[in-house]
Amino acid sequence: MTEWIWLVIALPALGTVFLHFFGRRIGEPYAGWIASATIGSSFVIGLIAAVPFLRGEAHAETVYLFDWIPALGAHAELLWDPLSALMVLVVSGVGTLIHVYSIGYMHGDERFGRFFTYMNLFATSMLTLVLANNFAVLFLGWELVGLCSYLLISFWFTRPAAAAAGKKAFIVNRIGDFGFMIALMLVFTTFGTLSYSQVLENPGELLGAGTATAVGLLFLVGAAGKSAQIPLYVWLPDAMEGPTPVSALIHAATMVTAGVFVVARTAPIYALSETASVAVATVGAFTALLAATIAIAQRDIKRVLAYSTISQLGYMFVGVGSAAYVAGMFHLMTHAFFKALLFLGAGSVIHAMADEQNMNKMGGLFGKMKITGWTMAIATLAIAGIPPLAGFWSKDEILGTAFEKGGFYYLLWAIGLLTALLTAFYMTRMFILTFLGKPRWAEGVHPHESPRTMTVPLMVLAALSVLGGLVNTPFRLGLEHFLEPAFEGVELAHAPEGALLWILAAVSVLAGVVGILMAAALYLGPEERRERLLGQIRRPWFAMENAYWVDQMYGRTIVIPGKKLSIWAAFTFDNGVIDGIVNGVGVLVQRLAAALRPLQTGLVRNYALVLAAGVVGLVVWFLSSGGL
Amino acid sequence: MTVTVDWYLILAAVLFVIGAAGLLVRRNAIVMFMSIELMLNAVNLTFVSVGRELRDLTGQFAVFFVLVVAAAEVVVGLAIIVSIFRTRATASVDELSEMKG
Amino acid sequence: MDGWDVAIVIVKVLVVFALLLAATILLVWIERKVVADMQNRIGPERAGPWGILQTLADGLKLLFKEQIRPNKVEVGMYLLAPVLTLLPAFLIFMVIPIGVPFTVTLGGVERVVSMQGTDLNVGLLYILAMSSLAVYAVVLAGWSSGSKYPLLGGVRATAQAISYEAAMGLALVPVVFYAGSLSISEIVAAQSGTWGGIVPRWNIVPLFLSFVIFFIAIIAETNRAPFDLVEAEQEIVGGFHTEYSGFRFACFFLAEYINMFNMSAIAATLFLGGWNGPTFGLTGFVSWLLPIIYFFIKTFVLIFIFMWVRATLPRFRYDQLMTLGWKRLIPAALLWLVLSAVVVGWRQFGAPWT
Amino acid sequence: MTELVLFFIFGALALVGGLTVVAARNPVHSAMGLMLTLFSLAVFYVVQAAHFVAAVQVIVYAGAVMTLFLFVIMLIGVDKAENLSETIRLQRPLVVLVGLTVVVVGVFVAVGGRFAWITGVVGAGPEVNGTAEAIGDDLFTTWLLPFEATSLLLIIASAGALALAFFRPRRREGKEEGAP
Repeated sequence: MTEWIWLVIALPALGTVFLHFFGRRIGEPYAGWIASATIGSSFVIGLIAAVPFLRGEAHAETVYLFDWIPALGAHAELLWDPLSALMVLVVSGVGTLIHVYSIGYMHGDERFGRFFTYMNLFATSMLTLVLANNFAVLFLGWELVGLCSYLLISFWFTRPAAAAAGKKAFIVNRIGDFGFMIALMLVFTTFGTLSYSQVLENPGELLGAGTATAVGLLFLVGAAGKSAQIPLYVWLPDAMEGPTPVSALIHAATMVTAGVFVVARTAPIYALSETASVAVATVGAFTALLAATIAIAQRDIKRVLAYSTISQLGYMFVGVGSAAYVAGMFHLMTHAFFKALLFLGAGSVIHAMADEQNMNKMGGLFGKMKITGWTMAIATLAIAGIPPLAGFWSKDEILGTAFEKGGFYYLLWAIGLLTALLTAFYMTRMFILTFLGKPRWAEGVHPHESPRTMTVPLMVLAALSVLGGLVNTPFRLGLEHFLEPAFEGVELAHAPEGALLWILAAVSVLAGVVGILMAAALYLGPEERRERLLGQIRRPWFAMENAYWVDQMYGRTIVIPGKKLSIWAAFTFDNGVIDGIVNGVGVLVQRLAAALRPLQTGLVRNYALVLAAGVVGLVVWFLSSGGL
Repeated sequence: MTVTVDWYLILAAVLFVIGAAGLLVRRNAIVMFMSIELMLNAVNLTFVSVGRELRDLTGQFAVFFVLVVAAAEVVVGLAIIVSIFRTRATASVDELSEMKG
Repeated sequence: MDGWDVAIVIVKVLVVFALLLAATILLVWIERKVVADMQNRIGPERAGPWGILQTLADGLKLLFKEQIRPNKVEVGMYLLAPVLTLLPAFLIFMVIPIGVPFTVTLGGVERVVSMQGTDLNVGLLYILAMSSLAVYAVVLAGWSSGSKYPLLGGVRATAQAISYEAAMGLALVPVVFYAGSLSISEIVAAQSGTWGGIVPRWNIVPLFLSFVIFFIAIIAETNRAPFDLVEAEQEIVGGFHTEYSGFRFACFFLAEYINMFNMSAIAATLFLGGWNGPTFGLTGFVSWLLPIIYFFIKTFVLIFIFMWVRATLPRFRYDQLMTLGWKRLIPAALLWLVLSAVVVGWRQFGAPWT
Repeated sequence: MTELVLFFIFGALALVGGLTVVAARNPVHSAMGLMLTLFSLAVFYVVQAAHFVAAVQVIVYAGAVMTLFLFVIMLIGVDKAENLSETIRLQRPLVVLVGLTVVVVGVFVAVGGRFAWITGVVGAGPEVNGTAEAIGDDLFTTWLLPFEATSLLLIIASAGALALAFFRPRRREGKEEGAP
């Protein structure tokens, strides 16, 4: 089966091409079903191909397709190991559910077929990224997901906000890509190849500690761009302008995990540099805290989830930064389940509220939308880290590993714990504001449960959110054994064992419970109390509500000076210096041509004469130099 | 006195020079064309003569192909001349100098 | 090669010359008689028995007439054209075998004398080359006359010659396939014998279409009715020979009939088996004489068809002439060429699947 | 002996023909001069046992090429005598110079024995005989590819000539149709 693994990429690619040409013609809902079928088949193929790993029998295999850029050591070659298998299953599995959901969600959109073209293209790109066997193919997928992100965020491009958000995502991603590219160049100059097998086999031989740190930090820049970490996270909240399934698929479940995946993939390099690893973990921890504090004060349901995503990605960075790659990937997986569920649930709510996203205008929806309500409740508990739901296991493992490492990591552990509390708080707040309390609907809104195509994926994802954590419990480390072959030769950090494990677990559960109770006390209790409390912390609350004005600060310090520089370059430098040079060359050529023009008499006999004289001259020269 | 290959070569050279001179001196496109034919034939003569001297048929194949190419060239060339004449009412190449600098 | 060989060659040339002149005199008379008969007239009858000396009388008259030379003519070419028209006419007959060779002892050496001017290994190409030269005299005559009608006749002759020469050449290629040689004597030899003792092995049997195309093409090549646009009286007066008179006119007249005879002889040689025919087991002098008789019978049958066609069909219009040449004859000739190539190839190399 | 006589007769005719091409004021005379040269060369080919080439020379040049030339000369009516005076400055002297250089170089090469490159293989086999069979044998085996290539060239040339023949210059403003 492994040699057919290219089908995993090829099927969605085929779907893309097909829908590109015929998407509009076959229309709704068949375009959606075709798209779902292609990615669903990818999932099935991935699942069959992953069977040997589940049995613990097989080892990593490469599938050679064709020569691409031999000089870079970059062939069209796929790597099929547990890590890519996990990613393929997550991407295609969650992707399939979101595709199916989109059929209902995008109902009535006039560019229905086009939407699924992009969705399939995204799946193609992401699967290329995770299946790559060298950095060149990885980079190809990396750039393509950026492109898809742009296309899908600004899918409703007639809305200025959506168009701007798409551009922002693209540009911020480019900044990260820049670091990523420099990292690739550094890798290439060091190793002379971009192939995983040669770079990652034993990087210590060629890679000094300094270079390893540099490469690691540069990869971190790229990963931060894609995975929305400090300081490049600003695009993700804006990306909520796209259709909600896009937010679910790209900005929660799959694309943003590319950064985490890359760090995990290049684990042997990070193993060489403590500095780089600590940097990854630190960035992750602070991002987690920052995003969580912002999430607390948001009114827009999708923005809460967006900042929550950033925060959770921060957790994953803490995990992979602490050398707990399995824990990081584990959280990536569980997060994919419950965050996709949250977004889809939010989408369902938005759908029901006639595109209303402000939580202050919701409330009391539980009675109207039973399935959405229940599944959202499960997701909220899962992300809050309540056992035995999925989030508890993975988050706990990350926190445990950080604590075990000690030293500087104690600080990170503390931040993580605080974040866990905040997470529980804002998620509960969101749930209460949306589903409980009195209805605060705008007039003319009649909430209703969503159609079957939307609720079925919700239920499947809810089940996964409940059960997903059980693949890697301290009692049975299933995922760890599964992923082990992918991290051969890398020393993995582990969560503590014995009593400490239970204490830490209890502490984090406690943090979650406290968060939930605080939120419940504040938002289910009398309104005056809430008003009073918020009044006391008005200023910091205002700052959090406005995301600490980071966007404005970026605008002031980077965008506006950049614009000024561009204007100077365009109208002063370019017009004066560059055009001057060009025009000077042009004038020079003109003068020269004017001087030489009389040679061109237009008389063909003249030319013939010169030609003949030239030939005769050559013959004479050859003869006189003894050539003949 | 026997005729050696040199004689034919010198004759061919003279014919070639006559053709080249015609090409350079005459203005009538048709006559220029004929001068080119003359040059081609001069070369053909060298092919046959040297081929005979070297006991090699290849020279005659060269002549054969030159003949075919010359025929093709004449067909197209004369068609062009007729086209030019239809637009310009002249066959003098000196008057076709729009492309001069 | 000794003096006797040279003498034989000279005799051959003289014989050909005499033969063609005599044939012309006869042909003119025959044509007048035949056409007259077809038009329910009597034709010449005063000079000699059945008017047989009429041509001779006409020829003598032309010889003594004044040779007008208009002012505007290009003198050199004007004088050259009549001579030029006769040259290929005489030369072309040099490669036609009119009978079987005979042996004779001269100067103590036994020599085989073929009834053929010379047997070239590129004989057929020679025929094509010479027949293509015939048009020059017409063109030059028309051009050098310095007059409108002759010039039009000359231009028409050029276009007509180019158009029909292609069809003619293509129609001859299958003949080469069947004989496997360009030599005329070998082509004739390849046509000896019969199929099943009854049907003679003449090329006309398998190559009837080629023969028809060839025959039409030679009528056009010789500028005979219905392809005589070159000298169409109603349109361009006398065409290329409008400005010629006297003996110079006689040259053109002579050349036209020689060409007709030549072409008929060629058609008879290439398609009707040449001098081949039943010898009835006879030997000696008769077996030498019979082939010559067969040859002339075939030739005159074809000449009769020439005249028959002339008497029957009206003249073509110019565009009809071109259409017939380029859109009918050449494609048909190409088709037949490919088919006969397949047949010959099949016979020589076996079926393609073996 | 025969060859010597033929060489002088037809060599002289070829030169006369060539000079006629260049010097004649009338294109028809030029064409006739070219014919003369072509025939003389055909005779040389026969003398040098290149029978097939000789026959093809007459058929192609006399039968087709020159007929076309004459046709075009008459079609476009440039049979008036042409003014032969030179209009381009220095053209004639330079042509003479180039021509003389070639002649001088030719004499120099001939006198200096520089044709020596030929003598190495002279007489290394029987005389070649360019019969139709000999030419055909090699033409359809060794030279098959060039042969096919030239056939393609001929087809392209005929197509091109047809395209040019059917081309009509676009009518300009204020000009009568049919005006040259």
